Amino acid sequence: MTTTSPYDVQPGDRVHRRDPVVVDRHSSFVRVNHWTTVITMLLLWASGFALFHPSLYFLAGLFGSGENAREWHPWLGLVLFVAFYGLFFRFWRACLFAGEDSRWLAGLPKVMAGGDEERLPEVGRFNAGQKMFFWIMAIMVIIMLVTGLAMWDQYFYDYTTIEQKRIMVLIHSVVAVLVVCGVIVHVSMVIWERGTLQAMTRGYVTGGWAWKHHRKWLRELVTGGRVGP
Amino acid sequence: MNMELSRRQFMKGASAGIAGTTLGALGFGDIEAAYASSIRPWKLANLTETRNTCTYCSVACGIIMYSKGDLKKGEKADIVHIEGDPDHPTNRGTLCPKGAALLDIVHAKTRTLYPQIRKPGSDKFERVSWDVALDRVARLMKDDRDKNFIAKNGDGVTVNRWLTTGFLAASATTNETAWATYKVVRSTGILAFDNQARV
Amino acid sequence: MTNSWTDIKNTDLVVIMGGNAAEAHPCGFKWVTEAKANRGAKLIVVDPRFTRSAAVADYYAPIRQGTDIAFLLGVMNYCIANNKVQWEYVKAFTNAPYIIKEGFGYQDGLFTGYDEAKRDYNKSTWDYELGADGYVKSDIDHPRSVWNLMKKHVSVYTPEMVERICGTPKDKFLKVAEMISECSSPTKTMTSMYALGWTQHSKGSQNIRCMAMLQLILGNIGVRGGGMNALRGHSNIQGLTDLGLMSNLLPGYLTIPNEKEATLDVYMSTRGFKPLRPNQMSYWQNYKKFFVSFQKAMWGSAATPENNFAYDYLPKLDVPSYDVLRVFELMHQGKVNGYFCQGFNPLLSAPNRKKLTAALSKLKYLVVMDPLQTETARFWQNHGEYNEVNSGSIQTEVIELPTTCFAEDEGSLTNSGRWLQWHWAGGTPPGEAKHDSWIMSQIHLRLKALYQKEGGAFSDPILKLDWRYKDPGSPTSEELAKEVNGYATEDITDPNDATKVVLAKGKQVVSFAVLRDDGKTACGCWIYSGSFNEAGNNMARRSTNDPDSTGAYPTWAWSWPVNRRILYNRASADINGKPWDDSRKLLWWDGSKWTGYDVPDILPTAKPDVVGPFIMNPEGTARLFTRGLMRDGPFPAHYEPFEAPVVNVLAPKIRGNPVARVFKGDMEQFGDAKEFPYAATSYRLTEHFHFWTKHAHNPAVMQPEFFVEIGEELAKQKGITGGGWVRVWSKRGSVKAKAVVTKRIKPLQCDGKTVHIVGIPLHWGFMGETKKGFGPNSLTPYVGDANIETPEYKAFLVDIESITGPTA
Amino acid sequence: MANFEFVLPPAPTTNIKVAFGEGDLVARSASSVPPPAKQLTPVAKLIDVSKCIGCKACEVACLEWNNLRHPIGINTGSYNIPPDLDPNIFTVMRFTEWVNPETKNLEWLIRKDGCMHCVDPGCLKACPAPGAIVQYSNGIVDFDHEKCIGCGYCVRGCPFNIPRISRNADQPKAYKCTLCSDRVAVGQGPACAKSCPTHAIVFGTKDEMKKHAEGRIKDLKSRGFSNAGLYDPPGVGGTHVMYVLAHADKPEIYAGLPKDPKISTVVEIWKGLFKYAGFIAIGGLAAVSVLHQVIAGPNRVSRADEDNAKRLAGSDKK
Repeated sequence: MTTTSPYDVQPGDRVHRRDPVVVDRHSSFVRVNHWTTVITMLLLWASGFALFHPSLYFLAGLFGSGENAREWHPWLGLVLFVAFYGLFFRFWRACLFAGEDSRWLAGLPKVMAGGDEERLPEVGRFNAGQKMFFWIMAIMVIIMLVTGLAMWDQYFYDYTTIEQKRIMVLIHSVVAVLVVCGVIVHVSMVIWERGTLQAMTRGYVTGGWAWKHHRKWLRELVTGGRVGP
Repeated sequence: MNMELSRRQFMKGASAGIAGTTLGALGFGDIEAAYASSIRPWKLANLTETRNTCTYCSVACGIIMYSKGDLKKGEKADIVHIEGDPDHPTNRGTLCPKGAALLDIVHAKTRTLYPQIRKPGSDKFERVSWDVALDRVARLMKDDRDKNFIAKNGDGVTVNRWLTTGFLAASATTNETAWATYKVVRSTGILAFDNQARV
Repeated sequence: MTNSWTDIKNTDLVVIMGGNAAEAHPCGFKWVTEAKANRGAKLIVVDPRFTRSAAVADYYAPIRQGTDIAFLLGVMNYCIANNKVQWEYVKAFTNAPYIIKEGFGYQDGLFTGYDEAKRDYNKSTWDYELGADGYVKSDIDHPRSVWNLMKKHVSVYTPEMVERICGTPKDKFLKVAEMISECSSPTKTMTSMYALGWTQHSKGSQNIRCMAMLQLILGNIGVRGGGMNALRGHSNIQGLTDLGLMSNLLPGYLTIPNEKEATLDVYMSTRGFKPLRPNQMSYWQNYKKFFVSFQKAMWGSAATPENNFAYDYLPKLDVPSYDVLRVFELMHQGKVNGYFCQGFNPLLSAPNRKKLTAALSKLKYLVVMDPLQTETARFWQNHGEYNEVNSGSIQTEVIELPTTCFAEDEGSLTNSGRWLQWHWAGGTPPGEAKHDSWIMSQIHLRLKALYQKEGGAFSDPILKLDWRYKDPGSPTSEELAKEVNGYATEDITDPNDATKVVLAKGKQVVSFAVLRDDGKTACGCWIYSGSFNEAGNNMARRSTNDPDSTGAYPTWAWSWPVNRRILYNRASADINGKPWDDSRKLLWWDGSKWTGYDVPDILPTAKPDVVGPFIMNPEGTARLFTRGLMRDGPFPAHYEPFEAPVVNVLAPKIRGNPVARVFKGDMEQFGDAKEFPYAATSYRLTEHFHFWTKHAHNPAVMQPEFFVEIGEELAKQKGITGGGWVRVWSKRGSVKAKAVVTKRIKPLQCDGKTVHIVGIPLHWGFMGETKKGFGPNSLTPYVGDANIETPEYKAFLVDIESITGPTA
Repeated sequence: MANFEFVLPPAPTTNIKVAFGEGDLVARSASSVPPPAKQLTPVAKLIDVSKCIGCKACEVACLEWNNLRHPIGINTGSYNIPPDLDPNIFTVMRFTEWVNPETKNLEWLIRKDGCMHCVDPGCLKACPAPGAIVQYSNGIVDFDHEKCIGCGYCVRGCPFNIPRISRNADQPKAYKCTLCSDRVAVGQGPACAKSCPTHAIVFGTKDEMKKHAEGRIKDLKSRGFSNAGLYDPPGVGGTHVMYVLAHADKPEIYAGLPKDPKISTVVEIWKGLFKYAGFIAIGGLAAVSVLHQVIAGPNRVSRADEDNAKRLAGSDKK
């Protein structure tokens, strides 16, 4: 129906006039993509953290042996990179910062502490927190990739000096921890905001969820005519 | 001379005391402990030792060859390791890079294995039996000797020489082989006889 | 070696010149490091290159290759001028005081009697003046005494002249000369360690003589930690030489008759060696005993007094020798039909490869016995640029016979220090490889059978060759060793009591002292007599006992002669028999006999002030002046190599050694400095042994590829970079190699000219595990030493250029 | 033979007694070991660079003893062949042509490079695989290839740049000199020390070696090398492979021998501080999240929100 859509509306986004209202948020492709990323990341954590600290070496057992963990880890890293950047190229426009984001962020602490979300400005498909998570992850994945390649001795040993290798491995582990921290926040927000998880499991949210958390996006869908039965 | 004897002599020699003190000082008692898993099992266990001399230069370092199988017992013996002989007064167990790699020449890929003949004009060797090869050598020698042997020179002096065949002798064979070679070569009247001393 | 490897630990100064002991003989070199570590000994290295020996030296001086004589005569001049002479030694033990014939002289680089057409000398004036008693006149102050002639001869070699000829900076030369001269003290000694860096010159023998003379005036021969120590190349080249496997030799340095010596009497008439001084032993007076015993070992009962002990069975020489250079020359002329190479790879080790290939191609048959697949056995095989031949046009029949190697063979080897050491077989031969002695026996038996069946040219020496082994087809090493030691062919009785048998028939002789000239003893090699006597196989002895740690190890293996560890050891004590240096005693006179750590070189009861130490010389003394024994002069004189970057400043008209043999056609193949401006030399590397270890994996890993070494200055001039490719060529051939550019080779200033040096190691060919490559013999000239024909490998001329790498 | 203190005994073939093993471990990577019941005498290999003739006998002896097959390379313009350590060669000679600025003399410095067997081994510190790197109470630092996972952390941990990973193998593993632990275990010295023609490499107790070094240093000083000294760097707690250097004041001229080696600060942070920091960060954040859920309670969508959505979507007009 429409010729142009706002920057953050995805092709599959659609409002269904049911009771309650249902809004299609993530296509099945996106969900597969996301969960691929999640699974590879968990495997990366298992194999990576096995080598991070002796107390976690048992995690290598998941792969059969430490050697397998060491061998799979870089390949999994490549899978994660591809998967994550699948998401990235789908959502990067939607994650460009918008005018209301700074005000939203300013009001966030009170909401986190149990305040009324109505005091925050209306946000589009993603709020500023999600956007920050998105961009930070995008950068950290690149860092992990580059430092990871420098640690992948089978293929890339000759491209760095020992001193560079040392710095690379330190960065890789520091960033890995940051990634974990980011994901913890990500997951805890999903759990805290009830009704969010189903966006990634079933692909849709309720209209009320969209109203409450991404009202601007909901309005865009409606005004954009992305409404169906 | 067998190994046992030479080992006993070594133990009597002055070096035994020194080797003993070094060992003692390393703190290796006589306890028999299990190997640690990082440590490779002793690779010379139950091999046969044979004393030999390095084949290269004339320092003539003593070596010990370790083989699977004992030649003296009539077994097939495959040498698997070679190391310096610590009893030897000159080299004291040391070896140069060539000597340390003696095993690689014993098992060189380019060892000669069978008699071969290359026919005139051919571009390849053909494998033959020892009998064929040796009969051929004897025949070639005799034909050439009979044709070109000089019994007397121009002045009628008996010179009994054969100049149309020559022999270059080895530099690493034993004195005993050299003596056998000397007898055979000189008995034919060959004068063009030389060895590696010059080069 | 006059001394042994283990004796080097007793020295105060090691001079490595004409060799590179650290690289070529690392385990022998350990005794240098021991002397340094435990005695505070110093090491001097004089070499065109800063070698791995130089890397651990106390002092290094560069020298242009082929100028060692000038350097050493310069040192002698320094010692004489500064009175650094061991006078007591020189006066008592050398021929310094003897008077030389009137008429002997030296001028313009030539000694008296030169015949340019023959390239030879009439040496009649090169001799002692004899008195009416038949003995040499002796007076050291006489103007024609050896000493005064020598003093004059060396006086031209001033430090300035040495610098001009050798390119050694004067201060460095003087430092070396000073360090050496200190060893004239009776309590300081120096050892000379040399090898093919001295022999492989057209005046190689004189290089060595020169140092021997220096050692004599310093009093360093016959003492512990002293001596002239030739570091022989191969494991048994000493043994093969001792056993006379050379054109002109019989075992034990007896000589093959020449054709002028038609009878045994004539042959013996020039080998009587009457003493030239009173009371001297002149040991060669026993020559006939050794000779007859040898003939008996060869032909057994067929050698009888009636047939002059089969004297006619021996071939007679018409030329001085059929050395390898002459034989390849004759082969090249098409005058040789058959050739045997037993463990020898002449295609890579004789000079002028192009000529060698042409020569081998003219053979009717070539037999190669070797444990390795040699290049010589495949000279007819095309290997691209590494052996560019047309197989179809080569009509040589080649028979390759696989032999065992050391690990599969039993017997003795003679090391550089004259130790005969027995070794045992420990491995099964691969494939159908056989022992060399088996192969030689088989050839003999088959040849003998053909002669028995068909008759033919003078077959007696073959048919009657004594071959009474238990299995004639395969004599054992023990049987052969016993024959070499010698045995009684008949019962030998006490000369005073004919009924008393002192040595029963078939028993081993105890030593050469009991050999006889009547045919009752047989002995393959007299100097080895004693190695395997009734006491058993002395070569297999393994006692590490070394009384007072002298380094002699008298009961380890067996040393020739008669287990003597240091030759001329009587010279370790003064004229009264008192050791020069109490801390380094070797032998001493106890009032009635000689006693000490070694077997005396003279009769144990020979009085010290009567009998001289050098018993093989009729004078009983060592020779600073060699009489007519060397073809190129009784004293060494500086001659340039045949291919030299500068002219001989002392005698500009003389090219090379004036009496070195040059075959027709080879002179034209010498290059000159205009066309080939760089002075090349060839050498071994420590990672390899000649052309053998390129067949062994790990040595091939350590030095995989042929290279040449040049200095940074030449590299810059020629645009050559390290690791890049170069072409090096001489008048005789061209090679391609990787370049190693190094600070260890520096240009030298010789007679006002900058001389760049190109180093060419020798280990590559087209067989084995290393990368295919070339050897210096593609470049080297076809000329040998004037006395013993060792090819001039160490000094020749080349040009060099940078090239792009081979396309392959 | 009195002057030959360090001749190594013949290698036995029977009655082999093993002198140390698992019970003598003092450190084990990514794990801990009980203190050993006894302390073995510390051993050491002393490399006297001033006696070394660069013959590479030690390299070959090492290859032969360890059954290594190194490929045949090329000449790249120097004697440094093979050019570097790799999984198929545990020791290499490093040749340096150095002009002494004081004497103007050329010195050809030849250093045998290989594992130093540090008292404080960076490789072991870095290794994540339990037991893949072990240290015995005699000082030997050894790799256990059964346990090695080929991660290359040891490469990063080593202050001397020694371990190498077999990159083209089916199962990459880290390799380095074992100080011939198998030989030392039966009372032998390392193959390199046994072979060394000039006894530039000697092996014995660390005390003996230090004493021997003193004699060597005295000799070198008497020959004008006033800065001769022993290289036993304290930064890594000392080493069980030591050098005698003629110019001990500038070890870096010997093909970059580190002047004051110690485990890199980066590695120390990575393997020390950060291990804790990482756990604290992750654990702390997780705790905060849980706490937040508990305190703030779930953020639920209300009925009103649904109604608003309905209104907006227009489904209420249906």
